[in-house]
Amino acid sequence: MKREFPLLVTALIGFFMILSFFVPHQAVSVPADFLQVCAVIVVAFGYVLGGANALRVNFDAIYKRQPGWPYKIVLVVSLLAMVIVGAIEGKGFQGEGTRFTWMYERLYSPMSATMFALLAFFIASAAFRAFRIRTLEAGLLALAALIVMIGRVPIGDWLTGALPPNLRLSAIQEWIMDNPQNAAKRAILIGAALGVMSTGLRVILGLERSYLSGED
Amino acid sequence: MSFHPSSDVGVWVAALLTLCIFSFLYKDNPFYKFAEHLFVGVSAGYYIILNFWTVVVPNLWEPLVKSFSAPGGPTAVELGDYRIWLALPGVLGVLLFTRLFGRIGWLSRWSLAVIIGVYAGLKTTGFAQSDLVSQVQASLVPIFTGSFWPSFNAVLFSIGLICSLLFFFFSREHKGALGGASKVGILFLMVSFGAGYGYTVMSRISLLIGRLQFLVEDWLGLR
Amino acid sequence: MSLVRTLETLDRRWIFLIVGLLVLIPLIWPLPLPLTVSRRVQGFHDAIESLPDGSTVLMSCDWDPSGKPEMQPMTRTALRHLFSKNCKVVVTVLWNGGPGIVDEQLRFVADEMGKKYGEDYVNLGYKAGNEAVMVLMGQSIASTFPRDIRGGVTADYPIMKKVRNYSSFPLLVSISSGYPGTKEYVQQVQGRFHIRMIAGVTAVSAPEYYPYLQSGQLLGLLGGMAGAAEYEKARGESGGATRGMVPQSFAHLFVAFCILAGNGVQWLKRREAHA
Amino acid sequence: MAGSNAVRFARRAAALAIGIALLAPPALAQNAPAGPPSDTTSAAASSVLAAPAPASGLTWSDVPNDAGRAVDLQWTASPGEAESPGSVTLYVIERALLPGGPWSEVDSVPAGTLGRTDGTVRRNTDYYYRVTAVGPGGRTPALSVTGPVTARSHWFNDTRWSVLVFIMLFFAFVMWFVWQAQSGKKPFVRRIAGIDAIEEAIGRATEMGRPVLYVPGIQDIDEIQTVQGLIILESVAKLTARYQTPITVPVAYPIPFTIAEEMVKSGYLHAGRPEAYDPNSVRFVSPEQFAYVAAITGIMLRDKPAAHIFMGSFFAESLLLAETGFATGAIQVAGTANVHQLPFFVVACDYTLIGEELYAASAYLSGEPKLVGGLKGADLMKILIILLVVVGCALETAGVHWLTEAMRAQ
Repeated sequence: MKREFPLLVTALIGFFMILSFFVPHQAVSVPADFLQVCAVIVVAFGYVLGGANALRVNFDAIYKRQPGWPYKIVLVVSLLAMVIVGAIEGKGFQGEGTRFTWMYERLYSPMSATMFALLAFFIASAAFRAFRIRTLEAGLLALAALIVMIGRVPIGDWLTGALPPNLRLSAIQEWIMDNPQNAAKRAILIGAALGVMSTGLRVILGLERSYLSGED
Repeated sequence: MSFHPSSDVGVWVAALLTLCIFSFLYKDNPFYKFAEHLFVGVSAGYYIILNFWTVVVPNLWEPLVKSFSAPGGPTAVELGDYRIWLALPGVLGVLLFTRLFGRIGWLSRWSLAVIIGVYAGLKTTGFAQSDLVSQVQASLVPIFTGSFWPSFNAVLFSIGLICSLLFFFFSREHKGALGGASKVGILFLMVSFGAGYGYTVMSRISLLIGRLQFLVEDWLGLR
Repeated sequence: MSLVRTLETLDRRWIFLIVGLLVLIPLIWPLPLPLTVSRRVQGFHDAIESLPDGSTVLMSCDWDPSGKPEMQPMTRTALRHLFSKNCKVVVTVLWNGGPGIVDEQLRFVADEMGKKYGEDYVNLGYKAGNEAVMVLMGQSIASTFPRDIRGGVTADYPIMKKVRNYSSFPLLVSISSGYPGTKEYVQQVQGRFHIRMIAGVTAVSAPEYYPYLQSGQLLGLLGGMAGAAEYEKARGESGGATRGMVPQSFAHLFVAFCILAGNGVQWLKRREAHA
Repeated sequence: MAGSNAVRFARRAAALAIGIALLAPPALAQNAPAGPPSDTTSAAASSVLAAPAPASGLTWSDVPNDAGRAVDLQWTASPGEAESPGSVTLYVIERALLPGGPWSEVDSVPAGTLGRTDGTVRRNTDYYYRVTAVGPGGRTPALSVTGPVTARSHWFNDTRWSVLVFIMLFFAFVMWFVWQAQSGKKPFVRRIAGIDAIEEAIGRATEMGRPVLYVPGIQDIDEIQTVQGLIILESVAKLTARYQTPITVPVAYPIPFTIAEEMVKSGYLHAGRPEAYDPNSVRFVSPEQFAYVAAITGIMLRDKPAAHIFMGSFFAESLLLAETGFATGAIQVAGTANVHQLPFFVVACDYTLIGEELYAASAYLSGEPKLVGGLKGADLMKILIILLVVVGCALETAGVHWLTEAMRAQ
């Protein structure tokens, strides 16, 4: 009972949502609208749960003195600080000049940006150390990468300034993007769409059991 | 070339945290670990508060409470104003928290059932319309349009599309004509991966430019 | 130790140093470089330019600080462009980390052009639910976003008087750096509610949207910092993106050099092994 | 088909409008110009400008394919617009429940626009509309009232036929193959080269007596690629068990962690060596992207596995894994459907499963009916799409557009 009934509910809701795409009648569109409102609310609770779970996991790690537990204290303290400040601020917590906005602008924002800026360095070292042109395919990939990379920045046209406009690197790059790249990307889009649709079908037939596994 | 560092303590905090994370480039060190755990903690706390104040309160709590005093009472439901019915997602949301306690964790399956059902339906129809039907429909283009270049591009596009699709064909061994077509298809795919590589390099580099612009202009005030 | 050996075991931190310098130096001593406006950026510009003045536009800013260098210039230039035609802008943010930084751009441009909150622009802030929120907005925006980012009631703002759902907007501007973003708006909104749509995206996700340009689902596209710089040029402005193009150029040249050099070293090594 | 009944509607509505106009009492036409209150100075000016001529010919049609909440209104411009430009600044659309009833303003459009959709109607209720021309000289309502206007709810959105056909066709193909696979007659799925590359990598690791590193992707179980990565893990575990090569599987989320353990255990079971299963070969690391990568690169540098296999969903960290792995000289095989990460795997790994090949590998190795069915159904759809493209392009070149129009989805 614990597994069959949720699967049936998922299948019915999935089928109903697909139906609501084709049937504008209010008998179908109003319940579908309500289901989406439910999804919005439950997903929001999901994020709150994610935060609470992080709190529990790290409390556990600190309690058991797992390796690197002092850093986990930093994590827990900063999490609680953010929650307490946000709770005190109330509905206007994202207004200009509130303490919550200060923590967002001065802690969350710079670190989130810098975390990904590291990749700029790694991409250069990977280009030097791990970019092997051994086959025709890898050669074509490298050629397209070089044309697009240089053609997309102003220095590309500066280098090929002498050529007529539609032979310059930026024009070639645009032709590559609009034609060969586009054809292959469309084939990938179609393939991916069929993949998502077959997952959708498995949900409707109640064959998609992945979210049930793990606990019984 | 004037040099006047910012006086705002917030900018200093942001700059020092930025340098802590950049220190990972030299080698993994306590400063980086501190910044990383601070980041994970702050973002987890931020997600809790954001989703509570911007979704749980305005979309669930307020309409539910208001529905008792609103004209027509809590059961006067109509499109967009679901009043007492909002108790259902509220209960489902709370049921999610049973996952924190192993034994009764299975109750959260009801909430997951709703989410997976809704998104399976939305994604299936969304992908079917815009990534399947519209893409195929847009590929039906006249091959010979009089002038040379558009016709050449149209022919190239159709060949590329058909061969790339055949590359992802698994019901027959890739021999003979099918083998040839899939070899052509992989060439088109490689060009699109090359373009993807070039664009990804641009994205990553601009992230670094943004951070160094912050350090140079906002923090150190080098102008 | 032969040159090949040293190059092959080069410590990658030297490469990190070169990348850092190549980006830092042009920031301190900028160098003007010619910019040409590409067709897709012109499509984005013309779609806004062809709007009747004073119309109300939906702008969904689905990005967060991790996309700031590419997204901030696009958001600001598009806002300036819309405000210069004194269009009214309704902003939504479907990314968790986005509301704060998007509100910062809105306040920055609105103060610069003297626009009033609630009349000329409104920021409806964040809502969880990705595709579900997009489809709900097709039914009613005020019931999907009951409160705006400042906690006020959405329906009370003068700008929201004539806004009910997507049919109230002549154009949807999607500035996004991933999921949920432009792709989901094309799938759930552009096809379903047939609204005209343009997009500004990060460079890494730009190739994904070229099939939508060819099929006409998207009327224009800004791709990465280069797209933002070209849009600034098309508007006759020179903001953060244009300043960033010089270091971008040098860094790209260096990465291209790394690819060729890396393979050169391998080729030399193979030749040395055979010799 | 949709176009023709809308036209019939419009013709019948127009006839009705004219009928009402004849009956409507003339008094309607001269109601006092309730123009915007103007102060004394402009009062002198407005008396010079004549009140604008009324708009006319207001017709309506029920907006198709909706739940009966919108009506399209069209009218012909007030002659004033052409003769004395500027005399008409905007048109105000007014609505009432009775032909002469209290009028309420629904919407106003600038002069020059001749159509508007009223999206605030309730379904199956009769409304009466009129358009009022407004200008500096005051307001002049139309001579005729149009109605009764009723919006109906529709049971099927007939612009989405093509999407329905594609979905039904694809679902039928998939279910047919799933049924075929379940009833024993296993449909043919070709063995993709990626699987040979995986076996070769494990063989090489065995020769060198070094462990195998298997990374099932960074996402949770709700991502289909993670499920496929774990299915391939089971086959890899069978090989490593048979060759007695140690395997290390770092995992990012709790649920995939428990499944990965089951997969590796069943691998050793199948190889008939359940006792050789090492419990800490499968390790739970952390869902945080960079912490997960740091742990994996640590394993690469410390344990020096000879084969790295990345199968599942990867994001920006694919670059870091592929580069560090490349530097250790290990043989690397990767597979993901995240297209933006494929370039980095293709250039740095010895072999890469591209997009759907990951799907095909897990279907081939597991023989799972629902996976094989999905794959074969997609293959059949691709053949259908290729035929459509060929026929469609030929028709378009010949100037015939009905196929393109038939497929257009609103």
